[in-house]
Amino acid sequence: MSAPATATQAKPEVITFTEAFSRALHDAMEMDPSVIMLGEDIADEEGGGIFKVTKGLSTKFGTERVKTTPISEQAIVGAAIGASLAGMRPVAEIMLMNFITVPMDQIVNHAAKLRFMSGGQTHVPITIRTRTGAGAGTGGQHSDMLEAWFAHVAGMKVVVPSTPADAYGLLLGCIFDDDPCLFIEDQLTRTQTGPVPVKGEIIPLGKAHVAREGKDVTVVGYGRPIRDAMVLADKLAGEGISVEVVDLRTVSPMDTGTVLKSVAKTGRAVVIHEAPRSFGCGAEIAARIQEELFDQLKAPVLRVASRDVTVPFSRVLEAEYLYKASGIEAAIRRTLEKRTQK
Amino acid sequence: MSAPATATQAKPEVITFTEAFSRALHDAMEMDPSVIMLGEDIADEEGGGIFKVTKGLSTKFGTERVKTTPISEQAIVGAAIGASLAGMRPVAEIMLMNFITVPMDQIVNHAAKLRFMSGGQTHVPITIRTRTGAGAGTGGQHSDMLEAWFAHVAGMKVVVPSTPADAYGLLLGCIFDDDPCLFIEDQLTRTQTGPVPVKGEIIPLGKAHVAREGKDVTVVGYGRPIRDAMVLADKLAGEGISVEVVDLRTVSPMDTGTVLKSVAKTGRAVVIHEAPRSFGCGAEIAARIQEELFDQLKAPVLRVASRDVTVPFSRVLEAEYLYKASGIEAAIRRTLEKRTQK
Amino acid sequence: MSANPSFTPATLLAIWRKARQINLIDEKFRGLLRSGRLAAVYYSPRGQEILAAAMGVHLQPTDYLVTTYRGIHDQLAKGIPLKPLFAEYYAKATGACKGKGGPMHITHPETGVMVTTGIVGSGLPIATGLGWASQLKKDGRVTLVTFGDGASNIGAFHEALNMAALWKLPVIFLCQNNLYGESSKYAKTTSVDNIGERAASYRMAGVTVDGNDAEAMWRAAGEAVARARAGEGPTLIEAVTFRFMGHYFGDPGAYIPKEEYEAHLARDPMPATRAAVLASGAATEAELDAYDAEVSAQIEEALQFAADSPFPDVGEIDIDVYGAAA
Amino acid sequence: MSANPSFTPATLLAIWRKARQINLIDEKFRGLLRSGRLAAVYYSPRGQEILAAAMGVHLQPTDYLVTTYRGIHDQLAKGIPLKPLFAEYYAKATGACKGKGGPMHITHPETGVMVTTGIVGSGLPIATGLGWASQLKKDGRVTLVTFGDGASNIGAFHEALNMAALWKLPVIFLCQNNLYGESSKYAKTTSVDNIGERAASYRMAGVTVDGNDAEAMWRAAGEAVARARAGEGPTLIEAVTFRFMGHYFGDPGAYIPKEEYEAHLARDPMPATRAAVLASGAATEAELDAYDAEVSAQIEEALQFAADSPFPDVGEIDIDVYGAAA
Ligand SMILES: Cc1ncc(C[n+]2csc(CCOP(=O)(O)OP(=O)(O)O)c2C)c(N)n1
Ligand SMILES: Cc1ncc(C[n+]2csc(CCOP(=O)(O)OP(=O)(O)O)c2C)c(N)n1
Ligand SMILES: [Mg+2]
Ligand SMILES: [Mg+2]
Repeated sequence: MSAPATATQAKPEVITFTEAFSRALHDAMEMDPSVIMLGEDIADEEGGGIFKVTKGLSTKFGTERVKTTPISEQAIVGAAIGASLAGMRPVAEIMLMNFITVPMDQIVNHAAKLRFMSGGQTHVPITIRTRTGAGAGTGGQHSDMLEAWFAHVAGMKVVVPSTPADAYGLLLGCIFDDDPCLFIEDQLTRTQTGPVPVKGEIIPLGKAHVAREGKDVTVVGYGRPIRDAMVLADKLAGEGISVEVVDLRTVSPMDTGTVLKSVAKTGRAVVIHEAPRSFGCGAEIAARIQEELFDQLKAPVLRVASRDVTVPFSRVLEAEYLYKASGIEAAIRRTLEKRTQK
Repeated sequence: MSAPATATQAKPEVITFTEAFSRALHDAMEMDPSVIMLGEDIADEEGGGIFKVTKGLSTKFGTERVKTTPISEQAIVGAAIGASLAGMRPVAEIMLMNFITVPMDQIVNHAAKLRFMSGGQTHVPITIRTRTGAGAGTGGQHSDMLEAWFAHVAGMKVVVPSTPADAYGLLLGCIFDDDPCLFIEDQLTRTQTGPVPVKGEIIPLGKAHVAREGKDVTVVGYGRPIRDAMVLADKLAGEGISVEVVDLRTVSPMDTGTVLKSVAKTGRAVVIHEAPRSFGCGAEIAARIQEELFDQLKAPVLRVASRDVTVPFSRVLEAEYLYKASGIEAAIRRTLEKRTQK
Repeated sequence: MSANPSFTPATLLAIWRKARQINLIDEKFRGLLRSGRLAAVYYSPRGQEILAAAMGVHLQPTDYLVTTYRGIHDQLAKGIPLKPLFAEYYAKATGACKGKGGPMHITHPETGVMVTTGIVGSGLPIATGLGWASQLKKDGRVTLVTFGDGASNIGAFHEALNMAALWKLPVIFLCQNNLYGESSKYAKTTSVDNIGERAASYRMAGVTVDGNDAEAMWRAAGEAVARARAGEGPTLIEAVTFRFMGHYFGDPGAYIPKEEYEAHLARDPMPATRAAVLASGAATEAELDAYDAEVSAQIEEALQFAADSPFPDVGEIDIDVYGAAA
Repeated sequence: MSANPSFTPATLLAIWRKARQINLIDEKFRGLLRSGRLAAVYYSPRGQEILAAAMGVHLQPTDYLVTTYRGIHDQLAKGIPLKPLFAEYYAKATGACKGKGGPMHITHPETGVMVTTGIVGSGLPIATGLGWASQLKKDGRVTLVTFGDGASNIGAFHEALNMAALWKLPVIFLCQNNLYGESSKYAKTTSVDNIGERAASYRMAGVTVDGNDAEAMWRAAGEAVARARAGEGPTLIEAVTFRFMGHYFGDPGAYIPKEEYEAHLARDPMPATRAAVLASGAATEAELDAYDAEVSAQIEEALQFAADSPFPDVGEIDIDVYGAAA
C-alpha cells in the first residue's frame, strides 16, 4: 500500500453490527466486574457463540464470568434475574427470539415486576440479548419479531438498534441501565457496516433519535426498516420531498415527545417496523400521534409492516411476508397526496 | 309459592358467567365426543376446578375425557395440541392468565403456526380457557390481561365475552372452531348475571356485535368495560348523547368492517379495554380507524385503558391502576367537545 | 460436613421458638381473616412450621431465601420482622413492599427474603442465579428456595436443578411435600414415589425426610447448608408434611378424605414438638407459656402498627415501575 | 412383550435398507448444498441412520412421529415419500408443506409425520397429546418422539415425561444422544451420566443403548413399541450415537477434538452395519450395490421432480393462516 504509515495504522472506519455487539460486551465487561454473561454455546470452548458475538470473552474474562449454559431458557433468564438481585449485571443470551417464548414467565412475571412488587427494594438490571429477523429463509420458528409483547409489559425496556454505532451505545445503555432490558439484534443485517462508535460511550435509553431532518413527512420506527427509510429519504430528496426520519431506538418506554415534535412539524407520519402489522408497536405509535396531533395531521398516520401470517419458508413467500422499502415509499407518497384535502 | 306450576318450572331468567362457561363446556361435550378437557384440578375428585367451572363434567363424561393434570402448563397445552392433531377438540384450562407465560412456546410457535407451516395438512382446533382481571386484590402475578400478545400472533383467535350469553355462545364457537382459540374469562365479573343463552347456539367467531345503536359516538372494545359502556350509554342517553357500543367479541382476527361502519356513522370513537393502555389492543383499533376514516373523524380516537404499571396489591392503588367508567365517560365527552372544531 | 452433630435441647428449643412464632401468627391471621378484619389472599402454612424452623436455624440473615405464596413460615423462619410483614398484608404504605406487592410478593432484603413468587416453580431458576452470584463473589452465602410438591412437576424445576448441579451452586432446593397441590393429591400429579429421588436425574445430593420431625429435618437441613457452604454443590430436600388448612384461606378442603385428615392430625408436629421440648428439659411449661405471651404481645403490637398505618398514596402507582432515568 | 425375540438377518437387512436410503439422501443433499444447487437450512443426520432405521422397522404408517430440525432420518425411517420431502427442501409448491414450512417443519400425516419442530424439546408435550388421543380412541397407535441430548435439559422434557408416565401413554421418547448440542459437549450441559437414568424420576421404563448397534437398538425399540401397544406406558430410550457433520450444514466443528472425532469415525455404524448384513448372509455385495443404485435412481427422480416444480404462488401467503370461516 502506498498510503502513509499513519493511515494504514488508522482504525477501519466502519464496523459491522456483529463487531459492535461484541465490542459493547467486551467493553462492558472491562468497565465493570459485575457484568457477567450466560447463554447457550457462548464460551470459547463452544466457539464463542453460534453467531460469534461473544467470541474471545470467556478467554479474556474467564469462564466464570462467561458461562455456557444448558438449553434451558427458563433457567438462563431466571439465573440472570437471581444474580442481578445479588448485585450483578448479567447479560443473558437467548439465541433466537422465538425461543424467548420459553422464559416468558421469568421475564414478564419476575424481571419486569420485581422492582414494583418489592416497592423498590430490589431491581433487576439484566440485559437479554436476542436475535431474529425474517429474510434468511429460516421459516416460521426462527424469524419472529416479538418486541410488541415486551413493550406492552410495564417495567421492561425494549431496544432495537438501526446502526452498528447505535448497537454499541445502546447495548452499553442496556447493560448499565438499572431495569431489565431486551436488546434485539437483527439477523439479516448483521454483516452490514456503519461508522465506528466511540469506545465506552453509552447511549442512554428512552430517547428517540432524529436520524435525518426533514419537513414534509415523518417516518418513525426502529431497527432494520430505518435503514431503508434513510436510503429512501435520500432518493426522495431528489424529487423535492423532504423526509424526517425518527429512530425510536428504545421502543418502550417510548419517547413520545420527540415523535410528536417531529409530526407536529411535518403534519404527516408513516410508521414502520418489521414485525407483522396487526397489534404491533406501530399501532401504538399511530394511536398516540393521532390522539395528540389530530388537528395538525394533514393525512392519516400510515403503517408499513410485515404481513399478518407465519413467516413462510419459501423465499418467494418470505419476500411477500416482509415489509418492503417500496411499501414505505408508497406510504410516504400517499400521505403527501393528502396534502390538499384538509 | 303461589305462582302457577308452569311459572315455577320456568328456567331462571338469568345466569352467571360461571354458569355460562360451565354450560358451554357441558353442552359441547354432550354434542361431540371429540371434545375433551384437561387442566389443573378440573375433575370432580379435585372439586371440579378451583373456580368450579368444570364441576360435574368428569362425573358425567368420565375422567378420561376430563383430566386433572400436573402443574405443567407446557405439557397441558402441548398435550392439547397433540390430541387435536389426532382429531380431538381439546379444551385446556390455564388457571390464570399470568400462568400462560409458561406455555407460550407451545401456543405461539406451535398451535398458532402448525396449520400454516404444514401447508394446511394439519390444524389445531384447541381452546385455551383462561381467567384473569384486576380488581380482586390478587396483585402483580394474578391479574394481567395479556390478550394483545396473542392478537399479534397470526393463526390465533382471541375471544373475550362481555355477557354470560355471549360467554356461552362464544365458548362453543371456540370449541367448534378449527383454529386455536384463546378464551378469556373475567375473574371479577364471574358472578354477574345476564340473560340465558339458547342451548347449543354457537356464536361464530370473527364478528363484532353492535351491542347498542347510537349516532354521536362509537365506543368500541371487549370484555368487562363493555358492561360499563352499556350503563354509561343509558345514562348519557338521558342527556341526549347517543352512544353506539361495538363489542368486538373476537378481538383477533378483528372485525374491522363493523367497527368502521359504526365510526363512519358517528364520526367519533372511544376505544376501551382493561389491559394497560400502551401497546394494547386499543392501539390497533385506534390505528385502523384513523387510517380508514381520517376524513370522516370529527375528533381523535381516544383510548381508555388501565395504567402502564404492574397491577398493585393495595386496593387504593389497584383502583388507580384500573381503567375507570368515569374515564370512559370523560373520553366520550371529550370527543364530543371536538364537535365543532373540524 | 461434620459427621452426625448432636441435636441439643437448645437447638430443639430454638426450632420450637421459630415454629411457635409462625404458628401464633398463622392462628392470628386466620382469626382476622375469618372476622373480616383482614382481607387478603392467604395460604396458611399450618402443619409446615417445624420444617421451616428447622431449616431456618441453620441460616444467617445474609443467606438468601426465595419462597412462594405459601411462604410466611419461611419468611418468619428467615427472620423477617413482623411490622413490615404485617403491614404488607394490610396493604399499607409501611408494608415491606409499600403495599404494592402484597402477601404473595413479600420482599425484605435485609433479612435475605429476596423473592416471594405466586408462580409455581418459578423461584427455582431465580435461586440458581442468587447462588451463582454467591459463587462468583465467594461470599459464603447459601440460597434456600422452597416450593411445593406440585412444583416438582413443572419445567422450571428441571432446568434449575440441572443448572445448579452442573455449576455446583450453593443452593438448597427445599420441596415441602404437603401431599396436595391445590386440590390435587400427590399421586394424581406426580409420577415418582419420593420427590427426593428426582435428585438422581442431576447427580445431585437428594434426601426425603419427615418434615414433621424436628431432628430429622434439622439434620437434613444442616447437611445441605454445610454442603453448600463448603462449595460442594446443591441439595434437594423433600420434607414430607401436611397442610391442615387447605390450599387457600377459605378452602373447604372437601377433597381430603376425613380419615386421611385425621391421621395427619395425629401427627401434627406442633404438639409433638412442644412435648419434645418439655421432655428435653430445654424449657418448662411456664417458660413456653411466657414465650407465647411474649410473641403474642409482639404480634399485637405489629398488628396495631399495621392497622394504624396509612394506605399508600395514589402517587405510588407511578413509582418503582422503572428506576431513575440513567 | 415377547421375551428376547430373535434378530434375524432379514430384520438386519430391513434396517440397513432404511439406513442406507437415509445415508444416500444425506450425502446427496450435502453435495447439493456444497455446490449451491440447494439453499436451505440443513442438519445432517450422518451417524444417526442406524438408530432411526432400527426404530422405524417397528412402526406402522399409522403410528405417529414427532421429530426435530435434525429429523430427516426419522422422517425417512417412518416412510415419508421422497418427492414431497425433497420438494419442501426446495421450497416448492409441490413440497409436503407447499414450501411454507421448510426443512424444519416437515409434516406428512399420511405417513404419520405429524410435527417437525425447530424448538428444542417442544415436541415432547405434543407427542404426549398424540398418545393421549390414541389412548382415548383405543386405536393402538404408538407415538414416537425423537430429540437430542441437549433437549433433555429443557423444562418441556420434564413435564412431558411426568405426564406420559402418570397417564401410561403409548409414547416412546427417543433421545438421540449424539454427544453435542450445537457446539456444547454433553457433560458441559447435562448433569447426569446417562439420560436414560432420568426415566427413574417418572417411574418410567428407561434404557440407554448403543444407537450405533443395530441389534441393540432394534431390541430396545421393539420393547418400547410392545410396551406402548400393550397399554403399559411410555419408555425413555437413550440411544448413544454421534453426529459426524457438526450441528448445521457448514458447521466447521472446531469444537470437536480431532482424536474424539476419529474415535467415533472408527465406530461409524454405516460401514459396520453393511459388513454385518453381508456377514449375516441376508444380502450379497451385488445385491446391496443394486439397492444403492435403485435408491440413487429414486433420489434423482425425486430431485428432478423438486427442481422442476414451481415455487408457490404468492397468493399462498394468505392461505392456511386460518381455516375456512365457520
Ligand atoms: C405456573 C402456575 N400454575 C398454576 C398455578 C396455580 N397454583 C397456585 S398454587 C398451586 C398448587 C401448588 O402446589 P404445591 O407446589 O404442592 O404447593 P403448596 O400450595 O401445596 O404449598 C397451583 C396449581 C400457579 N400459581 N402457577
Ligand atoms: C428452545 C430452544 N433453544 C435453543 C435452540 C437453538 N438450538 C437449536 S438446535 C440446538 C442444540 C440441540 O441439541 P440436541 O438436543 O442435542 O440435538 P442435536 O442438534 O444434537 O440433534 C440448539 C441449542 C432452539 N432451537 N430451541
Ligand atoms: Mg403441596
Ligand atoms: Mg445432540
